[in-house]
Amino acid sequence: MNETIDLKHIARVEGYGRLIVDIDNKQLKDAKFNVLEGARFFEGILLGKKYNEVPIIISRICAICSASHSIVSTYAVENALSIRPSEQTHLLRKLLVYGEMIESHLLHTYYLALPDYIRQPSVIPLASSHPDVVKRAFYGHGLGNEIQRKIGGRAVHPIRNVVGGFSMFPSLEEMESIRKKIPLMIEETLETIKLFRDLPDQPTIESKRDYAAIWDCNEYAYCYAKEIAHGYGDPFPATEYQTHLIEEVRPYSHTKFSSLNGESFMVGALPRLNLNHHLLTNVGKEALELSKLNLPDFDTYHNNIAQLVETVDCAQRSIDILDKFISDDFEFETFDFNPKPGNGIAVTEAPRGLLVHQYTFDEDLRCTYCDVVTPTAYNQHKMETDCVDLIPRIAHRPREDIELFLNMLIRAYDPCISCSAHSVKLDVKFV
Amino acid sequence: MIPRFISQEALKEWVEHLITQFSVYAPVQEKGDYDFAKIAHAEEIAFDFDRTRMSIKGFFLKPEEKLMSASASKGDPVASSPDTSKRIIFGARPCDITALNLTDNVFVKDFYDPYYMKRRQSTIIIGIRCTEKCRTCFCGTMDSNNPLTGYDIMLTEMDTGEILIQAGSDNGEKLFRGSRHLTRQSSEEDQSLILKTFKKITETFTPDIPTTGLKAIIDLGRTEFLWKKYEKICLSCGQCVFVCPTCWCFDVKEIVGADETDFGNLDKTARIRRWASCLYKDYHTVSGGHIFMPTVASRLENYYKHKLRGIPEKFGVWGCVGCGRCVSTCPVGIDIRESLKELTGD
Amino acid sequence: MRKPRENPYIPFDATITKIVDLNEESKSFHLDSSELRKMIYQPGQFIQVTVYGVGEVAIGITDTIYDEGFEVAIRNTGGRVTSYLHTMKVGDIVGIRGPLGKPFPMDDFKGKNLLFICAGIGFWPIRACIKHVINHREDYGKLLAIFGVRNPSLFTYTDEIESWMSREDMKVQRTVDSCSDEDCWDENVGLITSLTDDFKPQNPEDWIILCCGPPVAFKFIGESLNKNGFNDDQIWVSLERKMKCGIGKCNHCLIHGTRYVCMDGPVFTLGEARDMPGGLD
Amino acid sequence: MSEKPRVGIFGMTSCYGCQLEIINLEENILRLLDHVNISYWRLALETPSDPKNLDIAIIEGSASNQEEIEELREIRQNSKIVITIGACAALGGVQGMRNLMNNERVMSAAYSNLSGVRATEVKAIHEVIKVDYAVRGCPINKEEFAAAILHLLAGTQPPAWNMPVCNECKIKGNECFFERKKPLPHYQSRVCLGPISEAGCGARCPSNGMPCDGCRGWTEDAHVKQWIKEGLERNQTIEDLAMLVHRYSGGTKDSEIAKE
Repeated sequence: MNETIDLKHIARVEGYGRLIVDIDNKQLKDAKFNVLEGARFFEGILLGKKYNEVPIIISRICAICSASHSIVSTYAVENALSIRPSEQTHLLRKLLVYGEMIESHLLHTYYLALPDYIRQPSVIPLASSHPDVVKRAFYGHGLGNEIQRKIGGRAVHPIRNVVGGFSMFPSLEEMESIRKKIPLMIEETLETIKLFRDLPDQPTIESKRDYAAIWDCNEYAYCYAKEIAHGYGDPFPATEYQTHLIEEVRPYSHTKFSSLNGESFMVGALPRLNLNHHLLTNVGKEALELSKLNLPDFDTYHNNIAQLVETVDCAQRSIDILDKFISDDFEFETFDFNPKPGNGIAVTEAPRGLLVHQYTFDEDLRCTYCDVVTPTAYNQHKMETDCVDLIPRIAHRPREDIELFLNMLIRAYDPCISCSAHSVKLDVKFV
Repeated sequence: MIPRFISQEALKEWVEHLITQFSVYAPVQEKGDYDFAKIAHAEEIAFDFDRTRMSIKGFFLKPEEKLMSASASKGDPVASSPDTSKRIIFGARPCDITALNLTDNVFVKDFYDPYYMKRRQSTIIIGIRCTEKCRTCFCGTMDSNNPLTGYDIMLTEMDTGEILIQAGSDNGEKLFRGSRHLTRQSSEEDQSLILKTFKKITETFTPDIPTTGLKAIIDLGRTEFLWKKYEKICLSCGQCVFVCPTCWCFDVKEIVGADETDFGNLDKTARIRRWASCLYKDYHTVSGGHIFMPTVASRLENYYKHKLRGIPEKFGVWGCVGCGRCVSTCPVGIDIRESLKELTGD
Repeated sequence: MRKPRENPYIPFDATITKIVDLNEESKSFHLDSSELRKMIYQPGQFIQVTVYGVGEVAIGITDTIYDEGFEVAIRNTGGRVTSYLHTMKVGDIVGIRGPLGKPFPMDDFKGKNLLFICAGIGFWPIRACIKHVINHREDYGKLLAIFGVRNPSLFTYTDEIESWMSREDMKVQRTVDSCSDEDCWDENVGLITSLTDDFKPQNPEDWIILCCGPPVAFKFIGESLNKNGFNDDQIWVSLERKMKCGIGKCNHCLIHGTRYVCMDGPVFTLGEARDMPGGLD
Repeated sequence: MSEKPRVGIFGMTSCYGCQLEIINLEENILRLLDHVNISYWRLALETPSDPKNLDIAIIEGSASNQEEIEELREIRQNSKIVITIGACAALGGVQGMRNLMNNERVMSAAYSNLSGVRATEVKAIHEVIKVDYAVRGCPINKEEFAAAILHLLAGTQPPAWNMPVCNECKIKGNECFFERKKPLPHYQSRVCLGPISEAGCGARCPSNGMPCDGCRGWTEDAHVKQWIKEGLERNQTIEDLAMLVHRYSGGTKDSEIAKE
């Protein structure tokens, strides 16, 4: 019996994606993940643009990781133009990224993933069946947004983060008001970790493949590092991303496949946790313990709970930075710089994984080359190989279950398809 | 009250004392310019300020405020009540006070604007007289550097560095009652000092732009050349209107369901008033699409004539106080001083 | 308790008691409330009608139905307020501010002959004047009313106009700009000026002309009347402008920096209107 | 009480930021849900139920391939009111800039092999189907969006102030980025689009220390040519200024200035 499962619109992911799985007699024949989002050609649009326009335009690649795009592009531009931002700028950018991580992780876990786990079509019915959970969702998600708003100027597409530093700074009162709200959020997220941990009858998968994340030996790097680490080998310098994370074209698909050492690999919260868990804050370690994750973990579905652990960790890190700002003298710095032409690469972690930006600027400080590789583009190959690992485990189940588990699998990556659509080769075969 | 003197240090002490009783707003240095802000300590005041970026009109005619709320189905409108806690504006410049006297007239005459007047009545104005011309100002020409009313206290720095205190109202006098020990009574010897300082001020602010015959020139209507000239460069951004202390244009809108405490209740409506500018096309567009002043030239003419012809006719004072804020804020460099010269053919 | 007169921005409520279709784009609304009945109103003044949550619009009062409240006629211009008003029903609540503006000085016209010129919906504010004059018929001399619209279907209050036509003490002329074959028109066809051109009474100085309509029409009507010996100070017009506050504060209706339509008008003599540059735009 | 209006939320080519801003309403979404039934929302609902017979369709993003154009036509047929959210839908968005650039060069910079890419010119939604109301901004202001929906539900058009950003900027008392010949630090050295851009955002960028970006498009009576003249006096090239005034509006017909 030949069966094609076609998840035409994968709902509750950001963007427009599609998964086609061919099953022949309970054996997987083929699995393809397609990006159907319209192409936007950001690399081309940026050509000829002045360096200070680049972060503003490029953050429009994706709303949910706009802070990451904005920050990594400012770092890449600064690297290219030999600009050194101040220590305080680094801290503010970290704080902005923590806000984004909290917001994005909670959006994904509560609004997009959780309904699957309690077998509901969306978060809306949860408002009456699980009012306490929905209240936690609003509080935590809103707080993540508030951090982004007070540090970056707005929740989507931050304004204040610019090449060289920040165009405006939060006031002491603003920092104090966020600081006060975080502890409750941590407490509530720990509750949610327990909720996810204890949910019955959930799919599992064992997919022993490589994973990668940015690497800083001194801290759990969420925002900008100089190296990239992976599960089976030594870290390599970020500037060599193109030689290690190889993108190849396969004859049967238009989609580009990213490989590490010839294999598919994963980026995102779970890989970060696998690589960095010993660098978690104490509260983060507590959350990890509570989650009962056994690291290194290869179950893609556990990416959800890994995100919650990271949320707690980011919240604690936000507290640390805010406390420092509140007790020490926060400086309202003015800055200017003297840009020089050149090439620059920067890597960071978006909530859903490794994100790379590279730019070259000419004498006139206009962009002549631009390369952006997004986490979902890296993950795409693994989404397909995961199907290979998953189908044998669930092939005996009814079709609805198979569909649900496949949907949950793709969603577990927290894929951000509008992100990847700017650069991924489109599979334009429509059925 | 007989004028008294206060030293610079004692003034600060007195301000500290005022802060304990009132909300005190004073010019502070912010974002590269001076602006009024609520202060917690006297040392926050930028005493070297010339003029603030925005005038003090925003304290009375709020940039945006809710006038009333009502039910969509039942009506029953309820006026919102402005905050009337006592406050002090410390450091209003004479031009702003002159402008305030004019807007006081507007918002009381014929119909009484309770929002404006309640705020006005709960505010004590402490003026600081200018002793030298600032940036783009031409208040001497517009006769606005010596208001006789509109303030509760006026401070004037003497050549000696001491500050002369004049009360302009009973409230102003009361304000000093508890702090007399900080001041000293002026004596007869001070008379010459005061005279000397004021003479110097008068000389500094002599009219330097001709205004003779301006009203007649406007009535004759030979002004079109100027509007045509400005039409080519004006962006109609309206910045001159918002910084102007004597522009009180506003727009009014009705909104639904936006109540902060009861979001989404479609029965709750509110009436919002917001600063607007007569230089915008939309300001003169009626439903059906007719535009009463379709060209920038006609709108500029309306703007200038209101200040130089309409207001003088109605209130007997110039509609411009010569603060020069519009000159420094205009992105394309339209300069009302040049306009006056061109109009009078000087 | 709320005291409406204290705060000029706050309307008082009135109920829509009756809605009449005047023509395809216009309806008349009868409004009533206890506060409205206390309102003392003179022909030529206007009120601000608030639809709560939608907006406010300045409307000339079409009639005082002395013991039942007020009547206003409203054309659906497609704007926020007028189009919403046209969907409202009997029993709905609106807000009223007013009366605002200066009226026609009807007392000064006593003993004079009156000519009413109503162009298009300019009839509605004049209607209150005509009814006032009919109610005080002995105070005034001869009466002539001229009505002009674009095509015959746009006449409003036709029964009323026809009842005036049958009166002995009043003369009525009607004209349409054009008419198609379907709705043929046996009265005058042509612009209003085609009637005013022929209006050549023996003693023009005994006449007062009250005119309402689109401001552009005033120029042509004025010219036509000037030729026949009327001077600008005999001709009274009612001007229209964008209005928000209605009480001389917001500056929307300021005509070239000098006159407020809401406070100094809306009624002006044609001479005054001409003196204001752009007054007749 | 009659049945609640049926609402569909659709995403075309965009960053999904405007839909995200709807989610960012947090608790207030529940207040909106008191008034409407969401029948289609791919971002937040399981496989869509039925995008037919909609009372209100909310569309984010621009049309940039044939499939989207067809989907849009279908949405229009199935909806009573169509409102668009965001700069992409109203003006084409940042991706619309490629309409004004050398298209082949732009596309080949992003894709080495163009054979599989099917992309038409970027179009704002109103260039494809009739749009009843547009909530502007990149991204939208969530409060403004909520107000727009509430007004539509109350049966009236949302209020628009129709003023340039300078209005809101001066109301907030910000420093002007457009003052004549004022030297700005490097990172701010862009000509502010405030005087010609539609207000409603609360002068978001100038209040956060950056010049206006013009994401809400031009005002009705924008004096763009005068603005460009002023821009030239601020050491900008005509090409840069042309791209700047069309940063978000490349997807509309009135992108002539750039071509001139």
